[in-house]
Amino acid sequence: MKPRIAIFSLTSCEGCSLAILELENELLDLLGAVEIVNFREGMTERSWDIDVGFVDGAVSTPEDEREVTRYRACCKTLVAIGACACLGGVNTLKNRQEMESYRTYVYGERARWFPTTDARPISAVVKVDYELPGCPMNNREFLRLVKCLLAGVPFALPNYAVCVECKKAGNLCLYERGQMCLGPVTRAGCNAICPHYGSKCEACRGLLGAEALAAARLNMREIWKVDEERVLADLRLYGAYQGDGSKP
Amino acid sequence: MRNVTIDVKHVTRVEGHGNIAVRVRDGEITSLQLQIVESPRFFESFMRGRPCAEAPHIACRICGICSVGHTTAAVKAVEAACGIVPSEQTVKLRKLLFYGEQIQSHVLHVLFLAVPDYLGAGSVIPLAGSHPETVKTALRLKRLANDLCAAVGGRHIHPIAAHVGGFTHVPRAGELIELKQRLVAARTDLAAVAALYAKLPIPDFERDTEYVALKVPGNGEYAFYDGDIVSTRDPRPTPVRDYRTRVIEEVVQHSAAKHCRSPNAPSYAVGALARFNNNHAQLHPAAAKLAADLGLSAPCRNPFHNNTAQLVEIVHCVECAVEMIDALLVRGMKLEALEKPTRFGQGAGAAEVPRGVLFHEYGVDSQGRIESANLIIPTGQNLANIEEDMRAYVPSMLDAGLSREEMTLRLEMLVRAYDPCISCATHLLDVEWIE
Amino acid sequence: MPRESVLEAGPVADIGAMAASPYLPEAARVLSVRSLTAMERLFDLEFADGRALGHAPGQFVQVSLLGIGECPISICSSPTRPQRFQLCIRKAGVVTAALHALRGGDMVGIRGPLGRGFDVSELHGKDVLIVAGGLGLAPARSLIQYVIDERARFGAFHLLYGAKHPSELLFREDLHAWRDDPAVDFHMTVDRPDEGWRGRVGVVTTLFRELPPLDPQRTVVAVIGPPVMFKFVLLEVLARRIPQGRVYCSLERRMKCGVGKCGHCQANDVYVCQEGPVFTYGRLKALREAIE
Amino acid sequence: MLDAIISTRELLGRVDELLRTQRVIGPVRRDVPDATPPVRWFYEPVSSARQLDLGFAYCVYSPKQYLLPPRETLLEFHRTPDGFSARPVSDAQPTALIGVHPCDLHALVTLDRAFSHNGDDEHYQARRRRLLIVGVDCGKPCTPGVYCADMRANVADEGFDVMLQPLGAGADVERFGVRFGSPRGRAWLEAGGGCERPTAADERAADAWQERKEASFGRTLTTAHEDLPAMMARSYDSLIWEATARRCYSCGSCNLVCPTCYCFDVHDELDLSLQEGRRCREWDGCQLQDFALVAGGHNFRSKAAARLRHRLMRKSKWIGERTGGKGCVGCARCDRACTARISTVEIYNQLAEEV
Ligand SMILES: Cc1cc2nc3c(=O)[nH]c(=O)nc-3n(C[C@H](O)[C@H](O)[C@H](O)COP(=O)(O)OP(=O)(O)OC[C@H]3O[C@@H](n4cnc5c(N)ncnc54)[C@H](O)[C@@H]3O)c2cc1C
Ligand code: SF4
Ligand code: SF4
Ligand code: SF4
Repeated sequence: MKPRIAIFSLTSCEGCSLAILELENELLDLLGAVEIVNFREGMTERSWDIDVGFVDGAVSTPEDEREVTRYRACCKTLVAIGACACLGGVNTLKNRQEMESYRTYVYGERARWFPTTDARPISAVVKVDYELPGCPMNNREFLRLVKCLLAGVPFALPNYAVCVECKKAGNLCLYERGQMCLGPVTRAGCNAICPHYGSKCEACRGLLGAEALAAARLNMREIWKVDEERVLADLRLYGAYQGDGSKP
Repeated sequence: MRNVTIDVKHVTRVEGHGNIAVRVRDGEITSLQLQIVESPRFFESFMRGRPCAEAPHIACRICGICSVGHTTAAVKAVEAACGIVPSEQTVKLRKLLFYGEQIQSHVLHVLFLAVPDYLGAGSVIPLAGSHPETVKTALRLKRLANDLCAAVGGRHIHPIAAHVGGFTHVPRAGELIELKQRLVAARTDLAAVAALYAKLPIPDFERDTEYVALKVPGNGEYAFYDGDIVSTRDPRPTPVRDYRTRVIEEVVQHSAAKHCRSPNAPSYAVGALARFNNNHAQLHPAAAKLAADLGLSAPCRNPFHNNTAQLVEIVHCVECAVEMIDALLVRGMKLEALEKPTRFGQGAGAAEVPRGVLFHEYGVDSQGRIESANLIIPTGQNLANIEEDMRAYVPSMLDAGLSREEMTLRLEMLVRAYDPCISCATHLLDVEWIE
Repeated sequence: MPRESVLEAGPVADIGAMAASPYLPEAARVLSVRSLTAMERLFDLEFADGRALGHAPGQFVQVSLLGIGECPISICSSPTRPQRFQLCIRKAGVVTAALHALRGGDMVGIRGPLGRGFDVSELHGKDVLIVAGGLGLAPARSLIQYVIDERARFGAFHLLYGAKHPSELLFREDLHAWRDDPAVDFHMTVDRPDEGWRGRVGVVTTLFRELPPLDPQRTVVAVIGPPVMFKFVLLEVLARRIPQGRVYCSLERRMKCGVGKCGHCQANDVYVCQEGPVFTYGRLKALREAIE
Repeated sequence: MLDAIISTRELLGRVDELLRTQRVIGPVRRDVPDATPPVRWFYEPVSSARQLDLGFAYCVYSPKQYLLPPRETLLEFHRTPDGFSARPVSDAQPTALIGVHPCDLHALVTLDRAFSHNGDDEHYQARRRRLLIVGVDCGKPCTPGVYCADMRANVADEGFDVMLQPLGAGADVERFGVRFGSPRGRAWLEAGGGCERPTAADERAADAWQERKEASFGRTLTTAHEDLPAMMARSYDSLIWEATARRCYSCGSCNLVCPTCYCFDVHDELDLSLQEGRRCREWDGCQLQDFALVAGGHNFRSKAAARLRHRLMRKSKWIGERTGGKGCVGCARCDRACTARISTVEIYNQLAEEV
């Protein structure tokens, strides 16, 4: 029996769902190995009898909360894909402003028509079996997870920093180009794609661990003589660090 | 006299979440709404306070499918606000990146989302079984477009190397040469797609509509990256910085995306067909020929032909990408330092993204941080027009005696023809409502 | 070089076959699988081409399930029984869990024997004391079987075995046989008894009281078990004035290649997969990372 | 003593000749406008000898990647219901490495020894056998912070097929003094007929060049090279390890850029069919958190301090003792790669102060 797969979206740009479609070379093989039974971006027909559900997007409205609860109930395995679903994503930037202020800035006095809550990763609402962070998620990593599920072996994210992949890719370190790259504190798995293209890592795959963060605080102050708060602000871009302990 | 209620929850095969709700009593439409149930996302709010150089980076997260478009519009707006003039190489690379996204998005839309309707497949997934060659062709074209975006921008979804002031990476000559060969080879694939498309039964529906697009002054290129605002009802060019005189936004309750009207009409359309109607004379000859072959001529008022215009634009972009690569190879590429801001202030930028003209406007404070933001997204601009189309289309379908299922499918197809990236459409701002 | 090949871990282009590789496993057939406890299973294996493994007691093999991975496992049978070889595998992670799903007739990949085991010629003619704790009985068993099979070559043979709980006792049939074998001075204990347990209770060091006085001039000792056990057993052994060069221990480390290249098994300057896993205490005590 | 003299033009001609039959890798200059200085060099495949910049300062990465690639396939396998078949594979292709400084030549010798010590690693050796190595002497410290002279690695007598010594000063070197390290190297270079016999004046120029070079290297390491292993052995329990490790991200950059680091990880990849697959190895690093982690959760070096010590012990003592090659060639790539600016040589000097 092919596993029955679903792909859902909450508050997001749906880039992660799209990233699945961007597996052009493997897409037909993938469709041969699994049965996609529910994927709004790609198909009309849908079913709720699901082995593995992939969810992109953060939970940021009461409606999202109901939806994700339903996904959990319908899926034997639930996988959060992308920075939004795993960390809250760029959506969490709004959490740092007064709700009234950010709502009325966009919708004026009619803001009450559009209920909203703080943006949260889906693990804040339901149990999640696997997470594929990244903005967008790395579709090669998605494929690796699918293969692990098919082969029945556990899947684990790399437990080392983006710098490792950055070196393997042969990039010139951005510190040599005057940028405070977040690669040293960020979990690898993206093949250091941002430094590879000359841009600093912005931690969209989440923080690696408390020790690296502590080292970063020390180094930013003592070695690079920059404001550590500035660095932490960068860590907030994709919700990697909320600063309130919700999800370091 | 018929009573019909159509309630399509979550129009599938469009990015984002949209519902269609139509009520017909005794042959009269009593209510008709395209509801956007997507979560409101508040980009304009939470971009405030972030460094303006991050604007393209954050804004592209509005929509994964047109993130190159958002990046470009944001880059242009911030550059306008900061007095930055990008280098010639930068502009060329941006245009090349843009062609990649245009091809990628149109291929996805025409071949993955729209064509299955016409071929009676529920989605591209059964299509892979029934029309494997078509799907393989589509995948090949999409891969090519992605690789083009990746070579220039690092990746297609949320490009990396495109920044305010320039690029942090330049493609290698070898990469571009290889891409050019693939683009040239894609002509064969496109001919096959065109042959397939020519056989599709495009519904016969017209409604007089104002089509708004950018246009490059003089006999410039077909507008994607640059241009002034024009429309089929008012061809006088308006500079992008005065976009508010041509685009008026409204919050409506049934949609987290705001609706737009123009000074000339309660609704208007943007997108491939709008570009075609305003810019057809600037198409690449190969694209113009395809338009003629497919019977597409300006002005075309059938919204279903948006797909036809997209196909024409794919050919245009493939040819222009080949020429752009040649131009880049001839002048040679080198890594340039990013241009630095010369001032901070207010700036607007626009680009013709796959779904139509996209406006970004930012106010940047003296610290270089974003102080105010306004984003007007193509789908938001089209929403009112889609509703108007449906209002006109439903009675004609009732007259023709179509079944409810048939009408539902046609309405979904109509929505899909506009290629609504509904998730994008929810980040609109009308500054008039700020206290 | 296309950049893609660095960024995407796809298949390498233009790849060609090679004649040899130290990483190529040989096919071996699983003859039978038996559950020893809830966590450990005993695998009987033979090479597809029928050849003997040709190992020394204390050596290990790399066991492969292609597509899943590879991991080091001690050989728990003696080279004196060469038709087949046995592995006792605890379910501990990815590869071992997949190995537990195998049944008789399945194939695995084997590289080895690897590492340095016991130099049995050094042991010939000596009194032998083996102290095994927990899963340490698995590697120890290759030596135990050897001593039993070559009994005439050795002096006295003492065997001490400790497990945490009766349910964790390995090789029950062997335990009975050893207990009944007059040529083996066998004692065992558990840390925590259950209702049915009639034997001794206490950590393995308490069994030293059962031993006759050891002759430091002619005794060799092998201590195989979890790191915590080492130190306490060593104290007992050294207190009996056994020379450090005649006390053997077996180390466990992470291993990837098994042939002294990948670096994972290094304990200070020593590559455990090559210089070990069996070390004399004399060597081991210089390895700060091995005893800390 | 020089074996020959060759002009730049002839040399490049010989390289272009190689390009007809094999891959040529060498230092290629890249402009990086936002870096200081705004230029870097990388070992890269070239399509014409003119792309080589033999007057390069240093390459950001060592040539290690061409012998031990960051990722490589060791085996291809096929799984069947009743077993598997597997075959070792290699992407080794004839390659010429043109323009290797003495430090990197020493490092290649270390790798050669590591991958032949106690048994050959065929995957490495297959590449090594197909590699022609042309060294080029550096003339002066390539960048501040290097301590190759302290490590006795700024002059190379082995590890090359051909060694080139630029004669004359300035950027546009027109002639190179040549030493041959192998018959293969000699055969290649002499085949073009462009090699000249060195004159006495050439020999004098070469010696003078060599003297200038030696004089230009200062000393950074306070411990003599031969005393370093012993000094390190005494420093096992220093507080410096823990203090320095507080700044360490455990990002492994130092390992990965080091020309003499060769640890690796092995993992399997499967196709979606779950039938075809590959066993691959990738660079690993002893500074990474999980390097010594075993099933069940025990980590034999869980603390960053222990890992830092392990790396430096390997560099200064253990690799040398094990392989006979140099564990460190003083190229300072690790120091440059460290975004916490932890400096190996600074640690050695701090430790030396203590003991
Ligand atoms: C010399 C030696 C002999 C051993 N003998 C036995 C034995 O007889 N019976 C038994 O059950 N176990 C034995 N082990 C332990 C066994 O190797 C691990 O339990 C096993 O590697 C776990 O692999 P895994 O893939 O299931 O676990 P995971 O945690 O998924 O490990 C992934 C990979 O990490 C490495 N790894 C993890 N743990 C260890 C470890 N302890 N030692 C070496 N590499 C590790 C392996 O390469 C493994 O494939 C021995 C280990 C060594 C070093
Ligand atoms: S660029 Fe960033 S990720 Fe790459 S090595 Fe430097 S710090 Fe690490
Ligand atoms: S480099 Fe950093 S920001 Fe870029 S994809 Fe990787 S984790 Fe995300
Ligand atoms: S340890 Fe550092 S200085 Fe020494 S060889 Fe390695 S990278 Fe170069």
